[in-house]
Amino acid sequence: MGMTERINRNVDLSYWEGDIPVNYVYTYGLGLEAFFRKLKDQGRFLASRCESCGVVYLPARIFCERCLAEIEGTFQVPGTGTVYAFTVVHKNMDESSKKEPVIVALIDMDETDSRMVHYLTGVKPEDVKVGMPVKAVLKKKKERRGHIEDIVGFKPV
Amino acid sequence: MLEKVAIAGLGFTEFNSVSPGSSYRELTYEAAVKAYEEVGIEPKDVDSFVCTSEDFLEGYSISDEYCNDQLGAVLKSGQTIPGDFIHSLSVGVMHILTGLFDIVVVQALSKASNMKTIPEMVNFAFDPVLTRPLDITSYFTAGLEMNRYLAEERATREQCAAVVVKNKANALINPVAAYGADVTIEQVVDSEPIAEPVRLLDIAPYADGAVVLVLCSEKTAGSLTEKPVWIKGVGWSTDAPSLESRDWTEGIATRLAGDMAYKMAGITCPAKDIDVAEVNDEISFKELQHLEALRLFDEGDAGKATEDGKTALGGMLPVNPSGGGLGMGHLFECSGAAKVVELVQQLRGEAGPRQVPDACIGLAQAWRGIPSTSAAVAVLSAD
Amino acid sequence: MELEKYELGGTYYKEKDLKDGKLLSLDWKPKLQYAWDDGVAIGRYLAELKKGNIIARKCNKCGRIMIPPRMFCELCWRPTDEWVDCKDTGRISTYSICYVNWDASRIKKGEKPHLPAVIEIDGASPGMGIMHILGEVDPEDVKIGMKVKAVWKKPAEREGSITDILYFKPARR
Amino acid sequence: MAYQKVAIVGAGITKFVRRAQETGKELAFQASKMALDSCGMTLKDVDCVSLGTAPDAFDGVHMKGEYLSDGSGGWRKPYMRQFVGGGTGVFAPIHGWLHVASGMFDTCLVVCSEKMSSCYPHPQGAFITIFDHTTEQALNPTLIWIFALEMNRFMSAYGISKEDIAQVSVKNKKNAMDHPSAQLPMDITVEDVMNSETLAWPVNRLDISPASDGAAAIVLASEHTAKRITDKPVWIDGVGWNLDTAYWATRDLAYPRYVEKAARMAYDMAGITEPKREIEIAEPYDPFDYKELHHMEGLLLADRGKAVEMTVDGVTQRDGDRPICPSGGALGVGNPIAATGLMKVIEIFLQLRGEAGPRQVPGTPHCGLAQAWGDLMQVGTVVVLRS
Repeated sequence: MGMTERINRNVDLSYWEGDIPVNYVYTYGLGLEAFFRKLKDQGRFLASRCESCGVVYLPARIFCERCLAEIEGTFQVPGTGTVYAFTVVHKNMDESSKKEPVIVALIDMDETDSRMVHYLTGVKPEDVKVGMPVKAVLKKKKERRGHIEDIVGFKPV
Repeated sequence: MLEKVAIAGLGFTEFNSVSPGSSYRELTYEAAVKAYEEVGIEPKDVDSFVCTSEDFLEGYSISDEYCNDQLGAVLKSGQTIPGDFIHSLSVGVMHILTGLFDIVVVQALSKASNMKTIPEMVNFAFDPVLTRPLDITSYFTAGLEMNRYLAEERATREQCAAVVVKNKANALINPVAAYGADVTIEQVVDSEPIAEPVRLLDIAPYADGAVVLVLCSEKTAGSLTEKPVWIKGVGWSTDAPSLESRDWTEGIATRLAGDMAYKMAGITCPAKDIDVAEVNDEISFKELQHLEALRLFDEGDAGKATEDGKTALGGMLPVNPSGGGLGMGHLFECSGAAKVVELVQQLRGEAGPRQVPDACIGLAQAWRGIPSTSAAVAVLSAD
Repeated sequence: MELEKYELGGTYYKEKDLKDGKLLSLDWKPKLQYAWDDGVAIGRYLAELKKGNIIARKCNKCGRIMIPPRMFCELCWRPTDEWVDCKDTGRISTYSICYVNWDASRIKKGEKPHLPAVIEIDGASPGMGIMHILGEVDPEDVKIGMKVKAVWKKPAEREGSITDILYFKPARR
Repeated sequence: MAYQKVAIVGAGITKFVRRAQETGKELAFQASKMALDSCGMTLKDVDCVSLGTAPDAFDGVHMKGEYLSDGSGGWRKPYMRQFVGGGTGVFAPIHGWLHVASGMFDTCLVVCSEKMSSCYPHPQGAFITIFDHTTEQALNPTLIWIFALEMNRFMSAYGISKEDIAQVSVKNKKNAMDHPSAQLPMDITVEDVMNSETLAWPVNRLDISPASDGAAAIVLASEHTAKRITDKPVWIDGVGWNLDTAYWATRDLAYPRYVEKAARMAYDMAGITEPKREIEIAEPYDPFDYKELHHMEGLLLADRGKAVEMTVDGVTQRDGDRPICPSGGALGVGNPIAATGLMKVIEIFLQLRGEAGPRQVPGTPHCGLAQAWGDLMQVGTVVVLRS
């Protein structure tokens, strides 16, 4: 038998507010540490290749997700690519509307089997095309801190 | 050949946009009472319990702590799956197939209305170093995926909108659905842009609800119900979690989960064998992508079929007669459960105005939602 | 296989390595906020706390008077039957003398240790306790089995919360 | 018997450390790869993957099971995460067992990974969110409260002294000196434990296991497959799990009845009628020293209130009659929650194969168990293994 009493006046409804009150500090891990060091110090993109199945990962990793082989060694790739997909984002994280929409793209990165998500800059939404070649725009070296935002975005070539 | 597993008892609440009159415990209790009473059992008759729960959706850590009392599962074998309900259903099937468990209860709950910061929470699921700091509101992955789907000419924008029109119309004749509406393709296409091409009406709005199922072995089914629905096959899979290396077009996890379930069910030609399908439609185009991944339509055909009414009630293959996520609401980990609920009613012949004539084999599919790459599938049969 | 023959993963670092920039790291403060529906049982429990009452719910089948209240008896698997007013007194079932805060930081110098306890509430069934804290008592005087009484916030300051009871103090005989 | 017999055929583990540079994914990879290597398998040979990991609030990633899937070998495989709080690590082989025993799969990679160090200011903080959000969290509880409350109840119910309980910590931290993964191996005395900082009386600092990062993995196989992979399979002969009410303050904390129920389920399945005699070696969960005793009693390896005597008498030492936590346990090896439980399973696996190296107990045992515990003093998970 179900509950024998229910709330039947809306003024009796109540809720309790709370949150998850902790903070986090993430290390980058062995793979991303190398990638972001290189990006920060030299403005280069570091990839790695799985020797057993040939997949090229960008950013560099220490293991292959497809065969669980250990990946040793890294190499540079150009930081250029083509737009694989894009979206025009109109909302902020708090669900309010943006004054100006932003373009987020998934970039097929040259010489790798990987794609990267980032902002597109220097282009209007109506001018973006799937397949369009783009390249990464980096912050100046002294402003880089080993962070995904050391890449300002990607712009059309 | 594995032994058959039956769905004997079904209990569910209404799926509403809010549920302020009940705590999460009380909501599950309501569904559990219905499920147990339908088959005349009490918790003491149950051999094991499988709950579905994901910590930050409930706002707890170790949320499995709070799953069992409202099922009467005190001092019983209970476990929790942080996945979709169909994952839990699959675990329930495994329990019974070991031969050690005869009656198994499977549960899922959504209290989506209790989460104040869902976009923040979804962003919290992205890679903390690579993606999260970009601070892009959560629907961007759906925007990217839909953009690619359209760019590859798998469907037109209007065909995607036709999914919304159909599902919200189906929900109008589903008494437990929250978001039934009579909308037009134009309304969908012109609705507020969120992450273009995704617009407001392309998105399944959140809803609350609870589902409890009673599963049992073949030998016990007869004593519990006159209308068992058989679980013929289950399957689940996961693609790469990284945005960098995951598949963006095929819904590959759904393809693999479907293939696994078909193999177990002995289904060789899904498009012919499946009578009714309930697939994930958290974003309009996902229904089309999932139908193709499940081999119910050839690549690029699902949109046209939808436009032509083939997936409507009365069509060749009714899809989401319940109203789906677009019509019933996005229920997070309970999403697959709402789909199984509809199929059980369909296969029992109890779906009322939504009844698909002669429905014998049904398919339910769940995708765990943005930004997950996990999917699960169940193939159910009336005999 | 013997573990000793493998080179095991897991690379230790010191917290200082992050501050010194030897390792890259990223800080994040999540905004995960909720408003959980109280529902029938807990809604009423909190509303009564605001009035200065502790209530429980009784199952007429097993006879248990349960606190915190619930609309169903999880053991008998049936709805509970009636509300029961408990006293605001009880008995310490177990306790601790705690020198750390919730986040593992240490309490301030001079701050009295926290005294969490499980208190069996008078009027509920034996063994039915709630977690709360003790006050107006020296840690060394606390004993299992000790009778305690709730010390409430002033009515105007109560908000329908378990903290409307400031703490439990030893009951005078 | 309807189910397929299931064996453990391989194992892998990382070091347990307070802070690991690796991400959770990378730790999972290191353990998974070692487990596959240990039995000459590759990911291709794996039919399905089961992940165990404790709350998302540790790693700080929502839907952590999704995030960890690549490092765990879940790519495009039937991959699922299971979760029973602190009991997760020993539920991991049970969940894997379900996959294989059901006849649905032949091999299963079982992985547990935990990166607690991401959580600031301290991983302990995450535990405030395990308490009831409405009726308990407002009191600002720390996790140690419930352990202190339970320990006090346990001590007073049976008249046990803190000094005697401390011997568990002394034993386990010493045992850990022989474990290559160990985070807190120590040669200490009861006085050291008693003199360590009082955190929440009766709990002192050295009564508690540390917060840790780490991962562990095992490979399971059905009977016919296992025999092809290894000539030393270790069989999962009994599994049991049980969950008590979340209203933890409404029951007597002196005895873990849920552990007893879980143990009886596993014993029935394994045909064990006299656990005190038949279980030759055990790894009960020891996040706090008294918990080892509490759990030995729940597991029916000691009479109620008597586990402490076995400890004081040296029976539970590695060279005693009934070795308990020869690995060093959570107290000595470390406690990356889910990975700890699996570490215990791996220890029994190695002991039964006679491959525990410097930790090997005399006379190579044939039957052992691992147990974990979790939630709000609520859950017991047990596996019985035989060589």
